[in-house]
Amino acid sequence: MGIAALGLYSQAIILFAALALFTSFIMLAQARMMPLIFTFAWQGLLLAVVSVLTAIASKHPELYVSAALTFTLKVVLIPWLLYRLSIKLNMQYDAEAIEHPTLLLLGGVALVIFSYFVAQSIIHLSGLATRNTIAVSIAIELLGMLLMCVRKSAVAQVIGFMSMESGIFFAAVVSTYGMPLIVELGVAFDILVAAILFGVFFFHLKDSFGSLNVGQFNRLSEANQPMPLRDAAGEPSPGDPS
Amino acid sequence: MSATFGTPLLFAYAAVLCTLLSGAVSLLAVRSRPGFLHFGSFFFLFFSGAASIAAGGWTLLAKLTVTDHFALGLPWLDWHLRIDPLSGFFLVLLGTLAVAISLYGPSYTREFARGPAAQPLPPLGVFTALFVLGMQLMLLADDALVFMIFWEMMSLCGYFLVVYQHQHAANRQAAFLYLLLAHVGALVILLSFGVLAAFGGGLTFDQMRAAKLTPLWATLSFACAFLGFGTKAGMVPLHVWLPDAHPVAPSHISAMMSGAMIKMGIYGIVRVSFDLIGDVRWEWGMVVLIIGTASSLLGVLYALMQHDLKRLLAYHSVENIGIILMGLGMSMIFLGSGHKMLGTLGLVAALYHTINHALFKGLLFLGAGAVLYRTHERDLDHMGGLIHRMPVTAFLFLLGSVAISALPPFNGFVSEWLTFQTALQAPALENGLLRTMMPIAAALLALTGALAAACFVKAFGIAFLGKPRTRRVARAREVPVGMLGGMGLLATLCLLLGVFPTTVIEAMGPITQLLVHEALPSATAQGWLWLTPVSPQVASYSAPFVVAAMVVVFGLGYLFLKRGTAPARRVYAWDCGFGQLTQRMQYTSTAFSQPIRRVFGGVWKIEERVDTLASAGLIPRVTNLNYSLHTYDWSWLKCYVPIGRMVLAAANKIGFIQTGNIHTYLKFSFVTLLVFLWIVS
Amino acid sequence: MDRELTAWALALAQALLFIAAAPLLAGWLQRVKCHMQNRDAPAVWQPYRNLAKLLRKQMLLAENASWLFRAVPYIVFGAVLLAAAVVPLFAVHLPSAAIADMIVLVAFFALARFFTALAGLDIGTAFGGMGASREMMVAALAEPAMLMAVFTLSMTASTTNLSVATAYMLQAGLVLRPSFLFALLALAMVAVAETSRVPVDNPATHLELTMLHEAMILEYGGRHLALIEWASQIKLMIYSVLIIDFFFPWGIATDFSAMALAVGVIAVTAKLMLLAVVLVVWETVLAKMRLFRVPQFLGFALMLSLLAMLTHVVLETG
Amino acid sequence: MTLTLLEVTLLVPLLGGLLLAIVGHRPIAGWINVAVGAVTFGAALAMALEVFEHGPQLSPSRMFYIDAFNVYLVVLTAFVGLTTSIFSRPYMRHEVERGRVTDRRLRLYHSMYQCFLFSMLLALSTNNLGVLWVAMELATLTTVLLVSLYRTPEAIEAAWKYFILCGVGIAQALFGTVLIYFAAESKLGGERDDTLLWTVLHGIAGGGLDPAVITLAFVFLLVGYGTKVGLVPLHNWLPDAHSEGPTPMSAVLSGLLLNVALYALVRVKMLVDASLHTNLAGHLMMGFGLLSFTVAGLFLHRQHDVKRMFSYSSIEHMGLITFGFGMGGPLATFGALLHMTVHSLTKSAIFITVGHACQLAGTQRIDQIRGLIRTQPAIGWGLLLGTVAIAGFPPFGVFISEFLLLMATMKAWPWLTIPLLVGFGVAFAGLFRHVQRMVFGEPPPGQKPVAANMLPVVVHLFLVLWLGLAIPGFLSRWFEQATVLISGASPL
Repeated sequence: MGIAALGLYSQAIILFAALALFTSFIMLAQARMMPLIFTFAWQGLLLAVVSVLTAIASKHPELYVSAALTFTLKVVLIPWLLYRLSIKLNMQYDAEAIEHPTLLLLGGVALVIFSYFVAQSIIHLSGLATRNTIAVSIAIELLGMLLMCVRKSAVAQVIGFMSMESGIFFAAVVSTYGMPLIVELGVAFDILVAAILFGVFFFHLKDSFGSLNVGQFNRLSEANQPMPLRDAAGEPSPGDPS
Repeated sequence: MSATFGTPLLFAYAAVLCTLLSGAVSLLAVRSRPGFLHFGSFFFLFFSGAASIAAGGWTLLAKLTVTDHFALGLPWLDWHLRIDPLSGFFLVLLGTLAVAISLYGPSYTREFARGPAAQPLPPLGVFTALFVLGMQLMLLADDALVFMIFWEMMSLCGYFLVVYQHQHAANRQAAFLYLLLAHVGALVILLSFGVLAAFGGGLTFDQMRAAKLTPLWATLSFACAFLGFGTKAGMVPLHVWLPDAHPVAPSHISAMMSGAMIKMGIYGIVRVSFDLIGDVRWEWGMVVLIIGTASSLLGVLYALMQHDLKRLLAYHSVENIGIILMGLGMSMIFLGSGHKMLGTLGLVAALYHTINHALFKGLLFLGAGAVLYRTHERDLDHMGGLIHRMPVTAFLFLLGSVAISALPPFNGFVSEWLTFQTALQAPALENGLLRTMMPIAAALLALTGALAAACFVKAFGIAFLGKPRTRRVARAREVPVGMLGGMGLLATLCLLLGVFPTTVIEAMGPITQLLVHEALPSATAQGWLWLTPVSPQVASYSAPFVVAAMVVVFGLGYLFLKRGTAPARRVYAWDCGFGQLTQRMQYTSTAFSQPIRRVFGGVWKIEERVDTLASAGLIPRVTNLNYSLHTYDWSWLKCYVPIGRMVLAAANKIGFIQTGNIHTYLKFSFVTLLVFLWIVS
Repeated sequence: MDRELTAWALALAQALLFIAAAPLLAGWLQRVKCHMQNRDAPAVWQPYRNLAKLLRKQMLLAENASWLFRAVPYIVFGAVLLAAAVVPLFAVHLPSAAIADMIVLVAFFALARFFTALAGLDIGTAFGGMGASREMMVAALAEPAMLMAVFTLSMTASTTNLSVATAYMLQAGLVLRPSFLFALLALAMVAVAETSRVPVDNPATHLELTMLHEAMILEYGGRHLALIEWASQIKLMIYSVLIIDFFFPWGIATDFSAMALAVGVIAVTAKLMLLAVVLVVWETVLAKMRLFRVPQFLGFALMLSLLAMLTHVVLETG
Repeated sequence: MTLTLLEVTLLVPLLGGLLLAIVGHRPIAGWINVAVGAVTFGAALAMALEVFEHGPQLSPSRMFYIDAFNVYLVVLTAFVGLTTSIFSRPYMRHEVERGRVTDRRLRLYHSMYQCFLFSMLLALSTNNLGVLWVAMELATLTTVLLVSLYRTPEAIEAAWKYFILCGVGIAQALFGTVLIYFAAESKLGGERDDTLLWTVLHGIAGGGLDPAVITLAFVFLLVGYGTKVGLVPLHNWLPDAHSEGPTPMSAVLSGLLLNVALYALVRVKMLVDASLHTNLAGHLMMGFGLLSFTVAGLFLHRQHDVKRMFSYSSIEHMGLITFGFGMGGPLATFGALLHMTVHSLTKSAIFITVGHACQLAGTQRIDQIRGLIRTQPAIGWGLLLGTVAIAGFPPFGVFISEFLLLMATMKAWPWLTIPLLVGFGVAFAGLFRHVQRMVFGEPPPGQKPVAANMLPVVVHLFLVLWLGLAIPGFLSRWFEQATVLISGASPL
């Protein structure tokens, strides 16, 4: 059914979903630290709004809870945490060079198409008005992962991780009006702890590597390690007078 | 478990129990109390051996087959045990060697109790016991699981025994190679059982016997079994572990390995192909025959090039396994083409040679051990003249050499003679190819025999005859009586099995009855004096006569020539009137094998180096000449090294996965996810 | 029973005759050779004189000779004696043939060689080692060739029992078998090598370069040497009789009547004398070859015997 | 009755964790740790007996569900947790003496150790797939600080990778869970809170959850939990984490965490198989398993660090087990279950010995560890026998399970036995060529024995030996019930 046929709320939901997707793209392209964090907060906000709208539209009060969780975590706590940390580690002005940004964005677009293609097979199942946005949620998740794959800074990786989670959250909201409460709480708790641990690790990393550039963390590489001695291969040669 | 009283199994269990006790006792053999090993452990080992002989002998004589099972193993699969003539035969073989080394061991292992070669003793005793235990229970096994468990246990304990003196790198490498091949071999055997189990619907041997296999799968199963067991038996080209592992193990263990362990490979081949699979095909026989011939010839040729006594003996094990396989191969060919009786003949020849080889190879390794024990020398080129210092050892070793060189009236000759007789029945075959193949195989067997004789002239002649080449050897003493006893037992058996073949073949009747439902009535028809495998007209041999004639000749010689003549005068050797002889003028083992090296050049990879040191001066004279010669095993260089290289190269390449860069890792999982999504959508 | 006894008696007699006649054959050989080479010849029974002399001499032993060294001559003689006992000389169907068949016969020679070689190594002289090593090399090539030739015959006669085989050849009459031709040649060449005659070896020299067999027994003297010499004469005779039995068995006695036996004895004597002449001619026209040409010589013999085998399988069996 | 026991099993480690968070730096802490472990184990055992008598148990709140499949894993987890805590007492003291660990970190270690056990027991015993996910994530969070316990750059790096990779993986798993929820919810609507309950899901799965969604969900869950199982190519975190963390951690990671992750995966597979009628899930797992098996085998050859090497061997065995479960069928499933057990017992024993060996030699580098069997025979033999066991030599239990797996493969996919065979050979060579050099030979001068408690090793190896010779009746019945549960047929 075309979007025109939908109710206003649904249209709004789809609109905000699209915006959230857009923020993912911005994050993908955003090289500087502070704006990245803010964009992440924005995405969280959009998702919270979507949850609220869904709650209103579908009269699912418990969605308010998940909206609230989203808001507190993704809009307030985590961005704040990251903000403080990046100031503490005075990297608020850091900007990393993204190689082939256009290629990256094109890749993102490809991912969106891919996730649409993937979602096709299951979309028919949901009776909800918001079902078209499942593809969007998948896309947000994959884009978050893409972000983690390409960004050097640990902070950026954390943001990518978090935006993956948002994507999943979003999927839960739009496909099934959220998860059972206990699960949502548990997930939220985990994410919170994770965020705190990330914070702790930033310091450790800074201490031991002097920077948060994860590209430099390859002390445990095996790629350019020589093989152990041959004699260990237990290759005696029969014929040798032993 | 069912009541086993009044059955051979009782003895078998007794044997197992004694073995366990022997292992348990040797746990106490700490440095301060070596007696627990020397006496306790070997004491029980003796009874274990005796009990296995009793069990096996009873089964053979009474033609019994007894089964039993314990509620062990898997919930739906008990431990099935069974003793039948075949396993009984091998139990006798194993028990004989066990008895021999239990006589030999107590003195021999003193070397490890103190002195430079001191080692912690408990491992030696424990693993010797477990090694024997593995073989005993493997022979008793009646389902694939038990079989594999104890098969692997045998290999594993063998490993611990080879690596016993682990401070030498040679031991470690040999042991590693041995265990690696044993493990892979065992897995291949497992596959063979897997096929049988898949068709028979169960892991017990009875179910496997009942399995109806298509020719393809039967052949696959046979191929797996042959490869796996062949690795253990040490057939070319899977033999490379053998000449490394046997020399470095303690000598009584080498005797056990060469005498008993590699025979278990033969047992496996016979058990699987004749018993479990059942209808053998002549194509298999052809393969076995070819591989057997290759093993025997290459084995002896490589043995000729060795100057390490134990290594030489190890290569001879390869040769003899080859001869056994030839017998088996011909038997398969005959059975496969419907000549039951001749097939039986081949089988008998093979089994006969199996036990013969166990006896004389055990004897020879014990002899080598005796030399090692007194001189700490394994290199022939450092020995010499030991016949004067260790006359009894020399005599026993000589008997072993005669036996292994297949000379009458000893046992080695009888089995080879039977193999020849089998080959000569080739005209009975319809297939022309086989008809030609067999006699040629026989001719190569003759070549092998002659070369073996040459090799043992070298081994015995260089080691025991002539003049001592080093001071340690010159100071050697005769070994303690216990060791002589162990060797003497085996030597006596070598002679007995050579002189009374008909009795032995009669005793083997039940085995062939069990496997191919056929015995050799004709062989023993003419009484104990005459051995006539097919019929008196076709061929006959009477060992007792030969021995008698020898005795007569000696008697007459004594009566008419020696008696009353003046005692012989001792003088310098004449040596065509050359001057005083030194021990450096003697032929060394390397020199001895030079003509053969030249004739059969190319069989070995030979690196020969002559370094000459010329003195300064107007006319430079050679003051120092150093000759060194290395022979390498082609099958090692051509089969194993490449494989090893390949694996290492692959391992080297694969490193790229672990770049250490987290982005790569993330990309891996990202791509995996996308690919899977793609697959399912 | 009675027949049994006579048979055994005959067997014994034949064996004794064999041993007794061996030096005679050697003497004859020597004599013919001398004639052919225009030397004046010793008496035919010269070998007996030599043996007797050696047997009477006092024994000298190298100082480090072991008990083995002293036992070897008896072992060698015993082995060769056994071999002689089973070869049908003038009569077939003798029970002694059942003691050992062709393969065992070969094995007896191997036994003798084995111990001779050990004796060569015992004193620790360079010559002894050299002789032993070369002898074993030659044997390693000669034995399979011999066995192949023998196998060809035994597969034709489908027996390895010498007496039965001879009887078979006899009643088969004259059959032109290509395999026999090759087998004969092979056997002859092997015989030459095994009895250490020219061109493989020259029993008449004690030269480092040429000695094979002699080098091993250099250190022997007195009765030991006598036994060994005698043994090698018997060996030569055995080979000749083998060739005769297999390829020209005519005249050998098949029953134990005095007439037949007489015929048999005469026939075999004649044939042996003839064969000796052939051998002499061969030895006179050929020259001793280099040691490392010997493998080629024997390789050729092996090839011939293989050829015999193959022709037998391919052309002569169904 | 059972449930109080279950509550005890869950609460004891949790409270113990809190307690140790307070007193964890005192010398007594090690003993407390052991005691907590002991109580947990006792409770788990008692619960197991209950289940053994009365069959599967569902808590009234339907939050927890104990059946034949997870009960023995619960016991195993509690057991290995106990033995490892016994080992960790002298080990950590030695570490403190060497000054590698401060009091604060010791406390962290002790409390996190128990929390980790709690999270795994929770993951095993919960009835709710969502909670299962939460518990898995919790397991990551509790261990990540332990991996970085030594605060060396390598440790930090390893922990970071562990954190990020498992985080990402687990996120995929969450998405998969969401999808399952989606499928189930669209099936039965209404009762939201029950929708993720395993019992409910398994009940309706037969009636066909939507195949498309389930397939999609399985892909995400496979990648997610697969990362934690350490399947190639998602395994990269595993060697780092094992090699850099304290050894008791490596022991429980290898021995338990991987098992639990695999448990989750198998649970999901059961759903998928029930609702999908193709064997897609099985094939994916087989492919994954075989790949991990072979690749890890090759990696064994190129290791310089002993703990790293054994972590690769864990990957290899996990691959084998995954392959077995993927193959399905009673024989393979039984083999896989057995292999889970014996592997975690053996591998933890090995890590325990390796820990002492490293303290003995003062390094983890293989080429600097020599002659253990001379310096401290107990450690040398322990390592050697452990390796022999893990390499699949009888009479140890690993052989039995590998035997069964090979037999099953021979029955179902004869040609796949060849790669398996090659894999076994390569892996054995890779493992043994290193271990032999460490155990045998002349020790370097001045190598001294260390204080070591070999009891855990002895017990573990004895159990493995026992399983190799005869599987006790009750255990075999558990395995059989679990097999029936998973593969729908009995091997008997």
